[in-house]
Amino acid sequence: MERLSERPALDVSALPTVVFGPRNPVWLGTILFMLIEGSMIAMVWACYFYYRTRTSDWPPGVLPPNLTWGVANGIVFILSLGPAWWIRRKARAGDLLGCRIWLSVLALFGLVNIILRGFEFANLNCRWSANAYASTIWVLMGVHSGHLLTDFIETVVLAALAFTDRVDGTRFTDFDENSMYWYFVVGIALVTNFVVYGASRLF
Amino acid sequence: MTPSSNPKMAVAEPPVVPPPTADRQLRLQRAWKEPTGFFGWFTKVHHTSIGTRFLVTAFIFFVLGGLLAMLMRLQLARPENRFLGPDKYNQFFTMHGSTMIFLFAVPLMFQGLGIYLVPLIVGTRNIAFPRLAAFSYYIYLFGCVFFWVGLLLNTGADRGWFAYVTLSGPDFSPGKRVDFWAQMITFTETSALATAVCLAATILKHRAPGMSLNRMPMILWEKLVLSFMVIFAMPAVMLSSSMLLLDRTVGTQFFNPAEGGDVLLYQHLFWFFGHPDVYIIFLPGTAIITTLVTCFTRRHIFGYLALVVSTISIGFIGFGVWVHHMFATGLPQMGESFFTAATLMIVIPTAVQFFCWIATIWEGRLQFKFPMWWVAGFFFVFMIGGLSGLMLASVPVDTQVHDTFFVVAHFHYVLIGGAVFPMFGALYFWIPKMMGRMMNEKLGYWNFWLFFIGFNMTFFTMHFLGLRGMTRRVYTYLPEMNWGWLNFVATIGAFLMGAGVLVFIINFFWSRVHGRIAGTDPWKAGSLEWAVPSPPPHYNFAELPTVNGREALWDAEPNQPIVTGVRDDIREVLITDSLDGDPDSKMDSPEPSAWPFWAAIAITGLFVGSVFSAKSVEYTSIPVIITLIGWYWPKWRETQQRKATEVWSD
Amino acid sequence: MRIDRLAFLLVGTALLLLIACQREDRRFREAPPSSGVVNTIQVSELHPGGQQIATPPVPNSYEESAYAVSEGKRLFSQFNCVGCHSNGGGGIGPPLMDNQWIYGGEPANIFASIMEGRPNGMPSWRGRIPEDQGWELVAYVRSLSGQLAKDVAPGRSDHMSGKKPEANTPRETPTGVTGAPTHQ
Amino acid sequence: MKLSRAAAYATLLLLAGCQSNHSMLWSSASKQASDIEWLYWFIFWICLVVFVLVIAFFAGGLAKSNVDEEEMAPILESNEPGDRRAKVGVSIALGITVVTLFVVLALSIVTGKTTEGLTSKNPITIEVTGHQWWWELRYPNPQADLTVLSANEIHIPVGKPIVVLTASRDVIHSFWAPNIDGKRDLLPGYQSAFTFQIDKPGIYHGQCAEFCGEQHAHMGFEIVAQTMDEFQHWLNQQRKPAVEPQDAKLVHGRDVFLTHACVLCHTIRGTDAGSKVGPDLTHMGSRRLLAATAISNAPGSLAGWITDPQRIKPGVRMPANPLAPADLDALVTYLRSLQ
Repeated sequence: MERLSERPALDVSALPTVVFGPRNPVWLGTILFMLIEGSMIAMVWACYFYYRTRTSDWPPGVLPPNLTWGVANGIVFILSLGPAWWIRRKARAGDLLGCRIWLSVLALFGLVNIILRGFEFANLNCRWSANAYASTIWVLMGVHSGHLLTDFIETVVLAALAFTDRVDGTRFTDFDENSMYWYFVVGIALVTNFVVYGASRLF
Repeated sequence: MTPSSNPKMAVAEPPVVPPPTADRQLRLQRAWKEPTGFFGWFTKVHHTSIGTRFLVTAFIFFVLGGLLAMLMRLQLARPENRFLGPDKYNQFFTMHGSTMIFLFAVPLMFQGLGIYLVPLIVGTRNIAFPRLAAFSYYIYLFGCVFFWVGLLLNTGADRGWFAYVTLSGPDFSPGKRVDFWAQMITFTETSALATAVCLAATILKHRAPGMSLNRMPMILWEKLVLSFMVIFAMPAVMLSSSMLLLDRTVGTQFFNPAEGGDVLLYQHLFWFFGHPDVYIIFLPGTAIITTLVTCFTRRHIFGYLALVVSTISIGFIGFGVWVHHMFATGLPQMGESFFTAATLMIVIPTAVQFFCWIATIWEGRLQFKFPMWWVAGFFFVFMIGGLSGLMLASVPVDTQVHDTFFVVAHFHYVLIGGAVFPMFGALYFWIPKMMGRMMNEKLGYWNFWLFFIGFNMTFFTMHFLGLRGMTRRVYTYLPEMNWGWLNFVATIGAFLMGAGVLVFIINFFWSRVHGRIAGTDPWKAGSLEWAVPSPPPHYNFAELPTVNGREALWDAEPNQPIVTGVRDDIREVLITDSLDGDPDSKMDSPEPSAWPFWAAIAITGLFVGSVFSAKSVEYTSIPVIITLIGWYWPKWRETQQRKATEVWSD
Repeated sequence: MRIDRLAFLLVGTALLLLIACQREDRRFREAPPSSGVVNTIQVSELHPGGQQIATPPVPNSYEESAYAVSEGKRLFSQFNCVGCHSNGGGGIGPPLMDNQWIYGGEPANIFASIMEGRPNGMPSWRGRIPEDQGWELVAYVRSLSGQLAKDVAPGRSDHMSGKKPEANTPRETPTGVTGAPTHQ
Repeated sequence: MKLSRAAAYATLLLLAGCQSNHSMLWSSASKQASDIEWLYWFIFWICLVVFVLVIAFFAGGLAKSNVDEEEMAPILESNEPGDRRAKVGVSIALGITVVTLFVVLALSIVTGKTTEGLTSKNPITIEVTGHQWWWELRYPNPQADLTVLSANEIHIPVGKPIVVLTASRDVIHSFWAPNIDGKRDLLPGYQSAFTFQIDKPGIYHGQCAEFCGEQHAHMGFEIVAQTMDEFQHWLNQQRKPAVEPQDAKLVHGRDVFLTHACVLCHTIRGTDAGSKVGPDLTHMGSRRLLAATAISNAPGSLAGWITDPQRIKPGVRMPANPLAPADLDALVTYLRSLQ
């Protein structure tokens, strides 16, 4: 378009540089990553039920995982939605103090989740090498623990960042999207818990 | 909807701007400068550099895979040949298949062309998430090196490109060969997924004002559909290969029939990726054909809407046909009929595309410039492949020719026809843009005819071999079978193809020096990449364009508005609305950085380590975390800069 | 830029070459390792626990080859060694996955035990088991107690999951025998 | 017994002409195969017509092109009538496509049903088990001692439905006899059955069609289709244990077998050799080919196979057996005497 004549112009100098939600490409990127990880773990769920159809006694030869820690972790996950929601609210308002507080709270929740996840692993009632069922629930838990760790670390980093002087508008959008990703982690966690603890008893 | 018709642009009436002044371009040059030199190489983030790297690397592996194929053809040239022997032969055909699919086809057709062309075609200054794009290249490169060094160390995968369990399981594949294969999958799919995110975001958010969805050139539609296909298909194969890896390294029981494991599950997972992957390889071809046909018939493509719809529906149906790779496993009749139907259904959108191209050629004013030869080749070759596919779709016929050389012939006609012929067309079409010089046509003809004749000699004979009962993946065959002479012909053809590719390489290096200067728009084509100098500067567009039709340059009004108000002293890009392409916001495009490289190194450590011991993850994951944090951690200067100028949306 | 890519390839190759890799050879036709030496190996004294005769350490090149070890594993069950030694856990015969080596844990000792047999029931397989298969068995037997490199020892097999895969068994440090063999 | 072999060889000679013809397309020997063959050709002709039409239209378009002009021409204005013509053309072509596809779909489903649904009243049942790299055959019988074990050479009576029960002990194999029927995978952990029937007596070649490792290329089998009484004769013969060797040489050969590596893997019913690792050799002498059809059952090749199998089939499970010439000779004679 480098024609050497004068041209009418479309002036965009007034447009914002800090936008939240769907208007922000990073939001789109986050959604796409959720799709990737979502379809990944959905495949593992599918594998679980595929194996279910291949045998009559379920879980084969072992006890289903103990409920206690799974349920406890599920509850903590649900509660953790609170701080995540507050972070979004504060971030969109550009309230740095609020973000600092709630990011730290969310990080704490994440920590509790991880500790409880440890107990969950200890109470699966099988080694991963016992049989296909065992391998599957270990991988289910493993994949999700991966999500959990990732987003926990991200939250910690963001919280730390929030206490530095490197916070500009983009960071607030990051806080915002981090919470969205946390919602996703919680959602996956609840379904996964249902598969691991529920399906082994119900179906 | 013309740009002036939409509210946001209405403001843009009188102010007329002078043509780009020299100092403006200087400022852009400074802002978008890419570091040079050896260490600079590790920090580049501009899509042209990354795209070029993908193209070059993928082409190198295309050549390597081809060389393996020639060695295999030598082994098969006569019965009971002892040139390679089973062990080497198994490694070679596995490496050949895996290389061509994972290290060549997807990286070149989807990632290379996509990363290079998409930002230019949408009319922006850089790809979305450039550092992620850079990362996707490094991780791909390390995957390639890892895989091929494996072959040099006699650890080349040797269980076929789909490594069926239980043959690929711990019990029947000792050593690390299959683990290398499985981890190579993880490398390349990580890379493909990262690219998919970048491309989808670029197409949906960075389009020039006025480029609404219904004005996107076909190649953008194709890359968009492809990105989503990658996002939904690749996880399946990453999962199946990871399960295989776990079975082999830590003793999980996913595929152990004695412990409730299941060998068919592996095939389901693999082909749920594997078949869409065929379309991931073939759709870029169709988009290239559309582009070339449009340009050389000097008219808008006929049936744009039909083409868009068929591209999308191929994307969907492609996920519903995977079981036709498993007809011989004896699944229930009902299911098989369903998948036959689905497989035949996918013929319809493909046919629509063919008919539209032919219609365009008839109604257009075809100028048979050089790249069109490859389009002709594509028509001829891909038709044959598609029709033999029709035969394979029918269960009874498939149970006969499945896993014979008939199938080998079929998918080489489909993949070489659907990907390699368009690829050469694309290279002859776009290399002038990328390197600023035209390719030599005389050498080009040699390239085409050698490749075309050799190809048909090699693979048409394979139809007969298959019908005469020669199965795939045999390192030799008994003389009584009388397959010798057909195989010999095929071998000769393979070497002609090799010669053809060699001519292309010579042509490339010759044209780099002696080629005619291309200029901005040698083909007088329609899309935006032809509005920037060749090769493009790192800011792509001195003046950000607006768009007034599907072929931006052809449909531009005499005084098509340009975009002003995007800063030229820092790396700022314009974000537009996903549907209508209205200007919506502006954001900074990341500066060059070495962090993607370090992150790729760290993750390579993690992947390679986990091949040898699962425990190693405990410590190899630490550098990954560190590098990723380093990648994310904002620079103080940039932060202050942004703070000073940022505008919050209300 | 191509220069740099070349640099990459070189560095990458160098790195991986450090992992010595005859581990992957599939040597279908070859003379068994140290075939000459074999006959000179003496059977250690017959009464167990007696002090070992210093046997010349015979390198068993098969312990470097994942393929050979997995062949050994296959033979171990096909020749029904499992019958007495089960999967290394021991039964009628002594366990092979612990650190107790009644007749010595050196490859040569084990080879001798297989070929010449031992009192208390271990038959002599000389003439039956070809020498190279004998050495493959030796390599596998040593993998049972984790003597081999992790990337050579076999992974889990496609049977009922009994014990840990050899590749994941912790390495035992072979001692002589403490007291008489427990089996009889 | 001599008679049956004579017959087998006779048929072999008859087929000698088309011995090399392993394709399913030009010598179908069963109803299924010929049904599929018919379907194949039907689709083939459709495809040919389609191909010619499309390429013709494409070429027609190219014909109007102009190669020589250097400069790129200006852009055409859109012309309504032209596009309307194109629209009609494309829609017609599309209509034809859809119809054709439905024909193909219907036909392949019908053929599928006929090939699958072969009814089998009191059929012969054969259990085929895939091993790396040979085929284990069982002709089951309620009385255990009447059950026949064999390898790689499947004898069947013509004109009688044969039910094949497939299984695999190690990796995935695929059972494929091109002249007879489509292939069927042998999946570890799965058992499947399929039925076929051969009408022409003869020897039909078959092979493993799913990549199964180093010697996949040499994992063949033969189907010997005979008349009912030839088959019965063969079956009774196979039921007998191995004949007690008479002259010294044969005795020596047997002793070689029993005192060397052979006995660790092979069975010869009627002797102490009872291991199930390799093929059952009780009636090895009656087989036409050896090593999963890789070599002929002649003294020379047999000796070569015993001493150095890795040369003939690199990677095969059988070890090299360096035997003294006298022993080898005796062993070969003994094995070939096992009719």
